[in-house]
Amino acid sequence: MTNDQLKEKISEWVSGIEFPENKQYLEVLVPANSLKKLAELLHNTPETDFDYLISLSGVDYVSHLAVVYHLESTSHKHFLVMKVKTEDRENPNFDTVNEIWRTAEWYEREVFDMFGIKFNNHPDLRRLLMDDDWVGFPLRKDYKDEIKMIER
Amino acid sequence: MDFNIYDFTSFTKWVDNALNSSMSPLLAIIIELIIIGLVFLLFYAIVGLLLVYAERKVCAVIQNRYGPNRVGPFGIFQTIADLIKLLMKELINIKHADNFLFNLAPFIVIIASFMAIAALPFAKGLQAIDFNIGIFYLFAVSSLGVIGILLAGWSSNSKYSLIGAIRSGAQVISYELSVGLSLLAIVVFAGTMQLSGIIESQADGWWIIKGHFPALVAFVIFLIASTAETNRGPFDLAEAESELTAGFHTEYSGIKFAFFFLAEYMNMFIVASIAATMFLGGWMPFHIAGWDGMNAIMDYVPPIVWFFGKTIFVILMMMWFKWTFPRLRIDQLLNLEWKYLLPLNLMNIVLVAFIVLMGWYIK
Amino acid sequence: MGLNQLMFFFLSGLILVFSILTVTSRKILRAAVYLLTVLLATSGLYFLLNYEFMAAIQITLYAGGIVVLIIFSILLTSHISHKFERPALANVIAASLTGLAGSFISIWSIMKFPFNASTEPTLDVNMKEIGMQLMSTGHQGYALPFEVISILLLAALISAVIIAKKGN
Amino acid sequence: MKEVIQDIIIRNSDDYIINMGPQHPSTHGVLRLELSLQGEKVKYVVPHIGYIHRGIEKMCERDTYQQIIHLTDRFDYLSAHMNNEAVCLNVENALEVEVPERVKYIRTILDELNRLASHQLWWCAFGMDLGALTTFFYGLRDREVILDIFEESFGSRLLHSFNTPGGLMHDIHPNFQKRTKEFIKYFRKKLPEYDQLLSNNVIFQMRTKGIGYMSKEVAISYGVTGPSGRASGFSCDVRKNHPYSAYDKVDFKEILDTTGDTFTRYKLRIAEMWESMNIIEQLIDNIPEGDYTAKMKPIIKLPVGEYYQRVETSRGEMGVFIISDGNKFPVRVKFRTPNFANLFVLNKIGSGNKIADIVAISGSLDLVIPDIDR
Amino acid sequence: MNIFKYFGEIFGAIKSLWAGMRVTGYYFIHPGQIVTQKYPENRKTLKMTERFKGEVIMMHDENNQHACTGCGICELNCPNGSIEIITDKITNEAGKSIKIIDKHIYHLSMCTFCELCIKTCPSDAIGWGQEYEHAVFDRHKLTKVLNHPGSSLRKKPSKEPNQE
Amino acid sequence: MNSEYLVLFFLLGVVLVGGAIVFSMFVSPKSTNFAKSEPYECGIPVKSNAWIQFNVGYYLFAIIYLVFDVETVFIFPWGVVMRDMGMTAFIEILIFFFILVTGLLYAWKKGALKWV
Amino acid sequence: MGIKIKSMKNEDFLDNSTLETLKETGDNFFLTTIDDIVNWGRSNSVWPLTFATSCCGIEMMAAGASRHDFARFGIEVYRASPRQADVLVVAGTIVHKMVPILLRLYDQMADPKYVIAMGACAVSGGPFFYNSYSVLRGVDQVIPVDVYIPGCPPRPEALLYGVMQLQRKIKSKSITNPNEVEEK
Amino acid sequence: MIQDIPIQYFLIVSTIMFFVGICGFLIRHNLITILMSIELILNSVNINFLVFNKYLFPNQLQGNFFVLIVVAIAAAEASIAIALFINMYRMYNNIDVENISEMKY
Ligand code: SF4
Ligand code: SF4
Ligand code: SF4
Repeated sequence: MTNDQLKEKISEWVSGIEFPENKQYLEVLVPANSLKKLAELLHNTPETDFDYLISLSGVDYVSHLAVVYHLESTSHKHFLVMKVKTEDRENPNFDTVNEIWRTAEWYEREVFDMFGIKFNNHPDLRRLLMDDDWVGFPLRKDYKDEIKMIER
Repeated sequence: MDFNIYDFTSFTKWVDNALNSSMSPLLAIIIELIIIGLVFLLFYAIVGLLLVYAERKVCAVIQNRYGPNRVGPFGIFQTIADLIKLLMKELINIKHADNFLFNLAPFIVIIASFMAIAALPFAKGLQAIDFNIGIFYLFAVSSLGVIGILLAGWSSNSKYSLIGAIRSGAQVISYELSVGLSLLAIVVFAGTMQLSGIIESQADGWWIIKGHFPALVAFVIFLIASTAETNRGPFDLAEAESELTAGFHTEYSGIKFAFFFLAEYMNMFIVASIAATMFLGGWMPFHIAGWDGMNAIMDYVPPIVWFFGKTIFVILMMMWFKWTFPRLRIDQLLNLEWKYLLPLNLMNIVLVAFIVLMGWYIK
Repeated sequence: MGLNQLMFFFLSGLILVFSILTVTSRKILRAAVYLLTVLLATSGLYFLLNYEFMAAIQITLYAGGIVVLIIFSILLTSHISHKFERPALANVIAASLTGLAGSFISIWSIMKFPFNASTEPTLDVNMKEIGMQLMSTGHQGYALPFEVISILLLAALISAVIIAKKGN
Repeated sequence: MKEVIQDIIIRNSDDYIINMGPQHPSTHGVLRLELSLQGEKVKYVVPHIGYIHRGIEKMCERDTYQQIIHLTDRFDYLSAHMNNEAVCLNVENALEVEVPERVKYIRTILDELNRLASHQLWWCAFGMDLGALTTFFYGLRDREVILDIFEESFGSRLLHSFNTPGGLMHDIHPNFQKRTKEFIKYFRKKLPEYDQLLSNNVIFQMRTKGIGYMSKEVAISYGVTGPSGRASGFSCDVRKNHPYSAYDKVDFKEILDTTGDTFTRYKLRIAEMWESMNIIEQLIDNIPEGDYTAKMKPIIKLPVGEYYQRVETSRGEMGVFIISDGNKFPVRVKFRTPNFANLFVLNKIGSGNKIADIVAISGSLDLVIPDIDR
Repeated sequence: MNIFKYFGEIFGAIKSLWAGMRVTGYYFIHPGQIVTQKYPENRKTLKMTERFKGEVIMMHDENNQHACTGCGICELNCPNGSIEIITDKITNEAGKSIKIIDKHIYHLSMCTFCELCIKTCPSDAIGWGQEYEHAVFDRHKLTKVLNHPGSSLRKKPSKEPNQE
Repeated sequence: MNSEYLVLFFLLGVVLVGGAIVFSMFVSPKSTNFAKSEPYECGIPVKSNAWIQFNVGYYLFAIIYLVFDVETVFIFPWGVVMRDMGMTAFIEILIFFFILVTGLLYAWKKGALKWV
Repeated sequence: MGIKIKSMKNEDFLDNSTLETLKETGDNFFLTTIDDIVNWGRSNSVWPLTFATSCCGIEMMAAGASRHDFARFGIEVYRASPRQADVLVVAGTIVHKMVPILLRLYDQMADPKYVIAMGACAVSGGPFFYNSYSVLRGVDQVIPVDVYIPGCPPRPEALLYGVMQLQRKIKSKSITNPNEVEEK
Repeated sequence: MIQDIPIQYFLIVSTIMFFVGICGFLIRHNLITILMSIELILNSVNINFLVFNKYLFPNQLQGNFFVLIVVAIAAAEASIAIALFINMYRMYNNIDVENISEMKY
């Protein structure tokens, strides 16, 4: 499917979708509450068939926190970037997609570890890379640690 | 062949007489024992050190490198440096471990190998004890070493060592059978269990030649099984580096660890010399019945050279195995023994018995 | 004192001390190791008696077989920190009284009994002789026991396999 | 509706747990595997990572684009060149810079050489995991030849930081072509030896065949890429699917297999080595003349936007996700590293096997731990 | 089990094992294949390639002069702060007060050999040294001052224009 | 006359190991710290104390081994006299082996030789 | 007075001054014959622990491989268990999560033990000195280090050179006065 | 017969060993220890067999063969016993005599 068809299809499925400008590829901004639904549809519908989650990254845009999903379909070879964001820095949370793409389990743990974004219904949400007793979320822009981090 | 210039019997007799004539019999025998003890102690240490050095060099050459070459000429003092270092290294005692057994384990391992050395025939007359059940005795004491390994693994209170010990227990006892049965093939051929008798029976040809096919099969099985029994080569599951870090001796440090290390090499020496004795004629020179000229020439090579030459040959084979093959998994290891070696061995023995019955071996 | 006596006292000393330790030790693996020492010393006695084949069998089967099996099962069933309870005092007293009385009576009767050592010529026990008698079918032949033992072992093997498999 | 693959680990407090790693010869670094044992059998594997998490992504936020390059060397240090290239390509695409043809050719050759070196190292480490100690020395012996070529051109053996946005640091050394060809000739002779020594060995085959089976669905769902994924039939070769550099100019096969066990993963890497040599041979004589770098400003500022670039490293698909706000420092750099996903599948394909199999399986996934932790 | 398959398996196994043993055996009897270089013995002849990155050095000519102007660009470009430039103010013959380099401090212990400093140096004052034997007992010995004591700025940089 | 040699070799082992360990105890440096006396487990503090969940395979092989060991012991005297006795011995061993192999086959069939 | 290392002159080594001060402060300027023998043994048989965390570990492996052949120095036997190892070659980055494990491994090694910090990361944090929140800046902050080998990664020859430096350091010690067991 | 050593010496040793075995049988609750006591008892019997053979009938081998048979039986007994013990352990997680009453077979 071409990007335009995809666009059509996606806006058919869920409301409140935005398509931000992007030079390289199609990008969708999903409202947090329909993330799970869209993900399931994208994965299960034969025409879209996004079965391969390439990467799942957390981003701190200072104004808001976001999670970016890079998706590809191994059969149709099309590519999609899905994004959710939240303004809530204290207690951000999204739905997990780890039942849809298994690889997401660790990616989500990593995002939780680095940004403090929680994922509902995640089977094993612990810190992944840092020690369990680590304080703070290192990849956030406002993370400071005078002792362990020498800044330049 | 009544006359042999390299017969050590007269020499030992002479020592015996000299001692007996000058003192009381009890004292004489004690002094004799002390002399023998010192000789063997020295022998044991030297063989152990040399073997460790040899293995390093052999594996180095196989792997396209030099191996130790900076300590002394060609690095021959390398193992001595290791020895000094290990002697001067701290002995760690583990909390919650059974210290008595922890310290006992190296004793058992070393004692088992010493007991075996007692019966090895190095040359004519150069044998501490010539049992009339010689080979059976060797078979018996070789089964003792595993107890040391089991104790070491259990008493270190570490998971790795326990798994290593249990593995090696299952492995060693299984392969024990194949070792015994493959030796039995030669016993059937020779009709005796006395080591000197077996060697004498090879005066006109080694059993591996005289016994042709079944002896060859027995030899191969013996090589495989004895490699496994000494926890070496592709069968080093008990100390599998990549799985159990150091296996049953994970917690041992310093000289205690060195003894496990040493025992491995001494056991290798022992099984190699058993193989040399049983299949390759021991100290008996290479003889072909009828070719008197060549036989006479062969006689001029001292038997001790023959013995060590053959032993070294077998040792090289074992090193070659070790540095070529990947390690087996525990279930495959036991499969190999119970489903392949043991049935083959039993068949082989029946074959040997049949051949002996029909007299189809080279006489 | 001759060398023979020296050896005998050394070996029997080992046997006595370690057999007592075997039953009194509260750590099970140590008990097994003490038992091993007893068995090895016994085989030393056999060597002293010049029954070399028996001695080697003692080492192979008892030390290398049964004790290994025992140690093996200990490895699988007990933890290193495990220690036996001290047995009840009454139990100990009763047992040791039995033992003492029994051994006293037996030793007394042994000392009493006039053993007259045989004057017959000693048979040179070599393997040939043992093998001949074991395999021969005639008078003083043990061929039948030889075969029967194989059946006994077959039975042992089958039952052990059945028992072990049943646990699964 | 597709089938949903689930393998949630249920931990039990009285499991017999044994730790493999962080210091363990077969975890190739500081991976820690928590194995729950039943006898020799492994009930489940819990990988613990982060023992070499160095915070590279955070560091990138304070570095210029040129400076990021030298950090990318250091996660998958065995495919340093591909990692560099990923960032460079991303920056070049964002700036819409056209790099000279010569650079593309050289990059492709270097990619493949690096892949060869990496696979050689994997081969010897894998052999060592299975107890064949000599493989370690043969593999490294042949690898040294490649490293010599590298050192002549880049001045360093392992981490070369040779790429820079817009091209290369230097031109290749005049000897480069000659020596590469010599190497190919040499290695074509040595590679069959690998087969004789290890691949055809019965013990090796017994140890690896039928162990650690991974189906295509599992591979896709877990995002297992690279040779490990391709062994399960997951056609994930970025070189083929989204050609970059000079890969569209060469003729090569994407090696695929569907068996998906440990032995297939092994065989596939050996086949990839042959294929890499083919690619190099096609390119090495045709390197066009030209500049070794495009004209770049000394301070690079990416236009505002989000950029994603994928390359194929020797372990799988590597992605670089850069978010720029127009400054000389990026806002966020995320590296999608292949090993991260490849390790996660270990429990799925490893549980139910024996300890020795876990070693074999994790060896066949060819893990580089800093690549996971970044 | 099929008895032929059983023996066939055994035979195949032995053949494959023998193939492996041939390889190792070949090397065992061909010690000429040894590739080891004897490092400390061949120190005299062991030359690194000309691009070898051993350490950053500052090139000095025979008059003990170098080309570093103390501009600090290398310090700026070094990703991990391995370079510190300490400048000094002097008055030159013309009476103008100019900035010259006092100490070009280089932390070998931190350098990652990324070559950015050398690439970006406008006056090509620094380059790669071939030294690779750096091991010391004291970490502070690894901090070096690159400009030799008493050295001065080369007057006229009379060399080809910069590559960059 | 052989037992003293055996005891001698036994003592040699004791002397070698004991001597070396005692010597080493005197000359080697000593230091203690908390972690040193803990068991080693790849650098992770040992936690679980559960006992190993062992496998039937481990001891089943030991048991079968014991049975076969006895048989081996019995065959050795046979091996010595095989040459001299000829046919009788051959037939006896065939019977013996037949029974033995039956046992092995039984264990094989029952899956006792399979590692679970 | 120099310490002899085969095939290399004393003057060719760096940092002789530290070695001299070390000897003087240890008030064992005169080494006895026994010291000589023991040090000969110890210095020629330093068995490393297989401990490699990242890139430098690969160069350590390369140093052990055929081309450079660690084994010539008697460093052949890589021990996987810290009980039997003599030298801990810290090859690679140490992050804060790893520190307790490193400490534990170091503690579990039997005396005498030595530490080589290989690579910029182990010496000072190297490429991750600034801006990284999780990297330990030099292992000498937690365990005593005997020899520092800079480089990123150091060439295998550099590692061999470092090993020779370590041998020199071992040879300058006396058993009657072993250098104090550093507490950390 | 052995020079210098009367037959009684051997018999005393074996007697003491026998009764030590009996004591162990009585005071221990652990089945494996009991098995070990039995081995002690059998062993003392074996000594007697051989000693009698050596001292009283030196030209025959009956004692030897009896020992052979005893050893074989001991091995068979030990293997089955241990199979039982381990099975018990798998069921009840310990191997004390008290549990025997609960055994089903
Ligand atoms: S090479 Fe790189 S790290 Fe080293 S001083 Fe230069 S810029 Fe800094
Ligand atoms: S070395 Fe070059 S860049 Fe650095 S201060 Fe000197 S002139 Fe400037
Ligand atoms: S010093 Fe360099 S090569 Fe070594 S571990 Fe650190 S980053 Fe890697």
